[in-house]
Amino acid sequence: MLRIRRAEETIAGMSESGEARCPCHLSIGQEAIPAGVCAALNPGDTVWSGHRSHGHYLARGGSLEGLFAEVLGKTTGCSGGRGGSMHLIAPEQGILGTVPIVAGTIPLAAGAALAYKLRGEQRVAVAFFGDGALEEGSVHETLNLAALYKLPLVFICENNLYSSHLHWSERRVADNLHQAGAFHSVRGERVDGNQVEDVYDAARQAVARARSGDGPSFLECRTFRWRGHVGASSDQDVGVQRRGELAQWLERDPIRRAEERLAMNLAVYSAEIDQEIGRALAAARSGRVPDAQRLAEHVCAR
Amino acid sequence: MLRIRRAEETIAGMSESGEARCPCHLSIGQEAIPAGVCAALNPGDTVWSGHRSHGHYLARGGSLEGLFAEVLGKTTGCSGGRGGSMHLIAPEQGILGTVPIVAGTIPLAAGAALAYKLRGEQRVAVAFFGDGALEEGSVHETLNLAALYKLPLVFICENNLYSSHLHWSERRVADNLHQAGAFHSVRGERVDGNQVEDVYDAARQAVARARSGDGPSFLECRTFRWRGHVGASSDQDVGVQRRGELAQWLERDPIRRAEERLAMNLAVYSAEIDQEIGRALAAARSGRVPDAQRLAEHVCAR
Amino acid sequence: MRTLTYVEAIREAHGQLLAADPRVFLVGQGLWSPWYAGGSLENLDREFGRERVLDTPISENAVTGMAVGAALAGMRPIVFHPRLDFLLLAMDPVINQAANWSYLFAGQASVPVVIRAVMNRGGEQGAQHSQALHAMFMHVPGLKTVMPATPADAKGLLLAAVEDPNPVLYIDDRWLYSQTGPVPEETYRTPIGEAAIRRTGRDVTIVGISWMAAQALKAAEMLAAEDIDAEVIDLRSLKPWDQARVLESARKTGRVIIADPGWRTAGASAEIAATVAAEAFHDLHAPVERVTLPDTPAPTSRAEEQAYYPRPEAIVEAAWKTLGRRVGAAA
Amino acid sequence: MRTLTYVEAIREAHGQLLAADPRVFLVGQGLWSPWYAGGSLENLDREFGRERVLDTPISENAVTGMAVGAALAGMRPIVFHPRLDFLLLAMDPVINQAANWSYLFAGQASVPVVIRAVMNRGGEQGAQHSQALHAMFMHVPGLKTVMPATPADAKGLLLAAVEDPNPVLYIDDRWLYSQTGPVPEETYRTPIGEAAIRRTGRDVTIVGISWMAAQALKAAEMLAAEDIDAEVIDLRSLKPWDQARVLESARKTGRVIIADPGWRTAGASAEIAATVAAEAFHDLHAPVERVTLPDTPAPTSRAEEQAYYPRPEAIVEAAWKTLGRRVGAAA
Ligand SMILES: Cc1ncc(C[n+]2csc(CCOP(=O)(O)OP(=O)(O)O)c2C)c(N)n1
Ligand SMILES: Cc1ncc(C[n+]2csc(CCOP(=O)(O)OP(=O)(O)O)c2C)c(N)n1
Ligand SMILES: [Mg+2]
Ligand SMILES: [Mg+2]
Repeated sequence: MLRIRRAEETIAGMSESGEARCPCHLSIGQEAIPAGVCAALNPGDTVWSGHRSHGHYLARGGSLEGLFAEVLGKTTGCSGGRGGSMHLIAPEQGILGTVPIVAGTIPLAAGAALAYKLRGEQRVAVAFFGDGALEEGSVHETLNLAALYKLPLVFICENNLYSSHLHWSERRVADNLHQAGAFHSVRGERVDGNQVEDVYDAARQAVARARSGDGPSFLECRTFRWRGHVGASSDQDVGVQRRGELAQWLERDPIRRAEERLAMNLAVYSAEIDQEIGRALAAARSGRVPDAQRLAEHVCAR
Repeated sequence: MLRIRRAEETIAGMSESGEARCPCHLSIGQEAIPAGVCAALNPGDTVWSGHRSHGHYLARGGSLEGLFAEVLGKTTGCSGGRGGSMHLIAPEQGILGTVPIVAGTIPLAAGAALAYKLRGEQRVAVAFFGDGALEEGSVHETLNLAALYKLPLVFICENNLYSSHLHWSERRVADNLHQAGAFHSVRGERVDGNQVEDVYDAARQAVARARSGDGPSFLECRTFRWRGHVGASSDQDVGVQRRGELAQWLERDPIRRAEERLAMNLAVYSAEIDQEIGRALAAARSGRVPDAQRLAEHVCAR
Repeated sequence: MRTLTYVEAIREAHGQLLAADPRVFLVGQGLWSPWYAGGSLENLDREFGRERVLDTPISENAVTGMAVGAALAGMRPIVFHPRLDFLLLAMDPVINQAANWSYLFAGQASVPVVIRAVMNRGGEQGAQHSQALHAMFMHVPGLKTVMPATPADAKGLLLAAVEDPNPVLYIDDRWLYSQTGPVPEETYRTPIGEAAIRRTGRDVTIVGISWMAAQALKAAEMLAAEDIDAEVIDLRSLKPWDQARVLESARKTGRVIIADPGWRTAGASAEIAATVAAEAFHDLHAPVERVTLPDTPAPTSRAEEQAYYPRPEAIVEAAWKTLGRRVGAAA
Repeated sequence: MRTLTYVEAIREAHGQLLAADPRVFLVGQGLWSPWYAGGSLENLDREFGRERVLDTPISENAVTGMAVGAALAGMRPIVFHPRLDFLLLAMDPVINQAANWSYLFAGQASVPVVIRAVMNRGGEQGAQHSQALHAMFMHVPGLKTVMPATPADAKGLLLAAVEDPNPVLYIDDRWLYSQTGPVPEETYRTPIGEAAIRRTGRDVTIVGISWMAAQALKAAEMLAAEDIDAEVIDLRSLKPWDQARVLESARKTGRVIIADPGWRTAGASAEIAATVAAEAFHDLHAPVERVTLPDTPAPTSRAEEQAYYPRPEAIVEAAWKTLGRRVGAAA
């Protein structure tokens, strides 16, 4: 968590200074979810995500240098400098892709789960997405397919109460996202997304069910993003009026809460993490920028 | 109901003989739903439907000649001979359109409902669709929008247990379509779709709620189609094995049940209806077929 | 006349439409956001109320379908998509439904909906947030498509689109938002289907679409410095497009370049090039040139982005080619 | 060699793929129906099991996305759409996702999915059940599109498509299902991107796509009776398309007709015509002719349908035009 936090603070700085030019969506404040979920996964499992995916990438073992270099558009980036912050991949780590079309990777994750099932492998696919993604019809289609085919799939909804500038109450009637799969017989649960053990416990059970052939589960993890929708600034800074919840959510900092439970100061890792980040950033900075000649490459695979 | 039954039997004959060439989806056995729902509507209300829509068109007051002529591809058809059986319209009767893209008109019906709401009119829009339509994500999107904006919209799901050759259990886990709107806070109810008073009662309440500003409702009307998915033949005839439910559903003939309740023989109307059908069919047959010259007309309105 | 930016002109057109016609309403994503629509809808919700300026959930299909249905029920909706890419989730209501409706029912109903979608690219946003998909819609009968390149047309085409009884796709380009130009205060219509000659010339015709019409004008300046007299046509409407005006110019100059912000293969440039090549067959002195995106998705990194998006220089080179000069052999 | 019908060839290719490669599976609508897929998938579910031949709910978006995801996880899925019209509900997985994927991640992953969609029209089905949308997909980088016109290619292109590491849209036409022709029993690949010369000739080149390639052959017979010697090219692949072969023929005959089953404006015919007109500029004796659908949605009634779908006679007339003969003035 601390590593994600620091890495994203670094990206925030790069974004503010103009060093990073691609749109960056920070998950600062939401780190317990990627950390808790990915801790529950086995090596062969795969994760899929959307626009706000630095945390998933790092928690699942993506390299820091690969992330920084990608954000800087270097050929050494995890996506070869073709994706920027919103498109991350690390096949070896089981990060099969994050892309910004809202809900776009949810059916894809179901496809991976179907592949595992057809091949008789004990692997699980995880789809991370925001509360806004439930407004796309494709998610409901996927929930039905996942239940019908008993896919080894775990839906992780990071409900940070907002989709861009809109509060959930401006987008739906009830605050009941954990029931998203009920109509389709997908088991749902609500957890405190800022409590890493709770996330881990729920994820572990969901993953175990998926792995043992009991089909999909849906976890609503309640959380809050501290920064604005995109970039380093707060919502306030860009003119979005939220409802004053930020102060109260700062109190629920997942990192501080973990420290309290563990009765230790995670700051002891700070120096180490900061060094790692420093090295990764330096390496990323020294990466090569793509030259224009490669523009036509990789449109098709050979 | 009897009028719909006889009209569709007539169309079945036209289809079998090759006189009608367009694909015809018959709702024989399901007549209580259009009859019951449309009886609950006021003149200004509008209906929208899909591929299996003869019943909706007739119950809402569409002319028999217009239907037959449309099925025959005549310029006197209700759609000017441009739609055939799957595309019916009668704006004066409030039939704003039926088209075969599954679920295609559900968002459109919501749009009509939004128009009524914005204009402060006390009108209601009704979307008719099959059980298969709930597999399209757009329906779930529409359910949310309808609840959020409290649209004067009634969702009528004609659950005939099959989508083409597939039984519901091959397409989803639970037999719970009346709960389709629950996640989005749309009130849902299940009714016996072969009992016309039940359909009428439920529709009347749903329409009243919509009209009074209480928002949308969802009715699952359980029923069964007697013929095959398309055309006059039975499923058996075209090689689709159903589960032997037909015999049991023939027992639940909505027309015979209405007769029992009313303690009268609807056949007293038969002669009259058959005469009307005979006249309409003769008129439809004498209609003009379009000539090829009009091919380029009406691509755009002027 | 007043000078406005392109984005101010769009904003003004929306405001005037909402003020003048109770049937007009806006629906789509980002309408209540201070920044989402790039200022093009700023404060319209406060001015006209959130009922008529309706920010929605992320449900492109149903929201667009709702606009289509409202149009069929007598309204004049403008449904807003902050990116063309998102329209790919609403192809059913746009193409299967709206575009076919009038034809299907032999003109008994039509769909006066405006689908506004923004071309929003560059800035290292990458392949899913940069697509210029106008050619796909140009292909579809029953749908009109307009792509204003100036502030005056940004306003005039929106007003015309809302008045049109047919579905009209209105595509504005974020890169043009700060462009300035004279814009009448009153309401007026830029006729759909009519191109504008932005510069008359004798040597070569450049047909520009949207952002590329602006680049064409810059290219014409550069060519003028080399004594090449270019005629620049701003197409403005993609469907229907102004064949008469383009062909007249093609016959006059005998040399034609199409500058299109989209991909090359089976794009808008292909249709115009094919038509010019056939209809002005005996008048052309050189093959029609097409300046387009290469047939690749959008990259992110700056170097690749710079190579990806064609600049005025590419149009200048194409002009040289039509004139039989060697590329790079400047006067 | 054996003779098979086009539909038998498709069925056989599916069976051989399923038998040979455990990564292959079929998913989509109508796979367990005795009639839905027109016999092209008959009994495959019984032969290979309903796990690998998976009939689905009506969820075009998620089902197609699932196939894309399975491909990314190492499978070789064929996702089936009984009509091209339904693909409009799956544009996000096909275009935003599959087509962009390889590029987005600089080749670290690619999407070996086959999207099979049937051109299924006529029979008074009307505007929403008749659309020939191939040109939209031809426009998209990262996606290949093939359209077999013969039984042999129906098999060979499916086998090649499944083997290709990229997303391939495979479009078969119901009107061709009863067409017969020699089909090898063993497996083989029709190379994607390679056109076939179906008839050599000196006077005029007819480039036909799918069903229209078959019509082109009929037209060539009719022309032969008038001593006009037509060369007929069956394009087979729409993207990439075989420019070299088409241009060679165009340069030889100097007269070119494109016969395309789709709409005219911004269609496949536009791309081919524009390219031929530019690349064979000095060799053409007459403007390139395009024989296409008119720019209208599909009607239903028989008289209008007959006028809507172009017949060999339309190609013959186009040939006369390129030869400078008056239309109707038969020899
Ligand atoms: C299909 C699509 N529609 C709209 C958008 C624009 N968009 C990007 S992020 C976002 C909000 C997503 O909210 P949520 O899913 O809650 O995720 P969060 O940003 O809160 O993490 C929107 C509307 C998009 N990227 N894709
Ligand atoms: C978008 C779309 N996908 C698939 C189809 C093909 N199709 C036509 S009717 C039908 C079955 C619909 O079943 P249901 O909604 O239950 O209606 P029913 O036929 O039972 O009345 C299907 C799959 C279609 N018309 N549109
Ligand atoms: Mg959110
Ligand atoms: Mg049904």
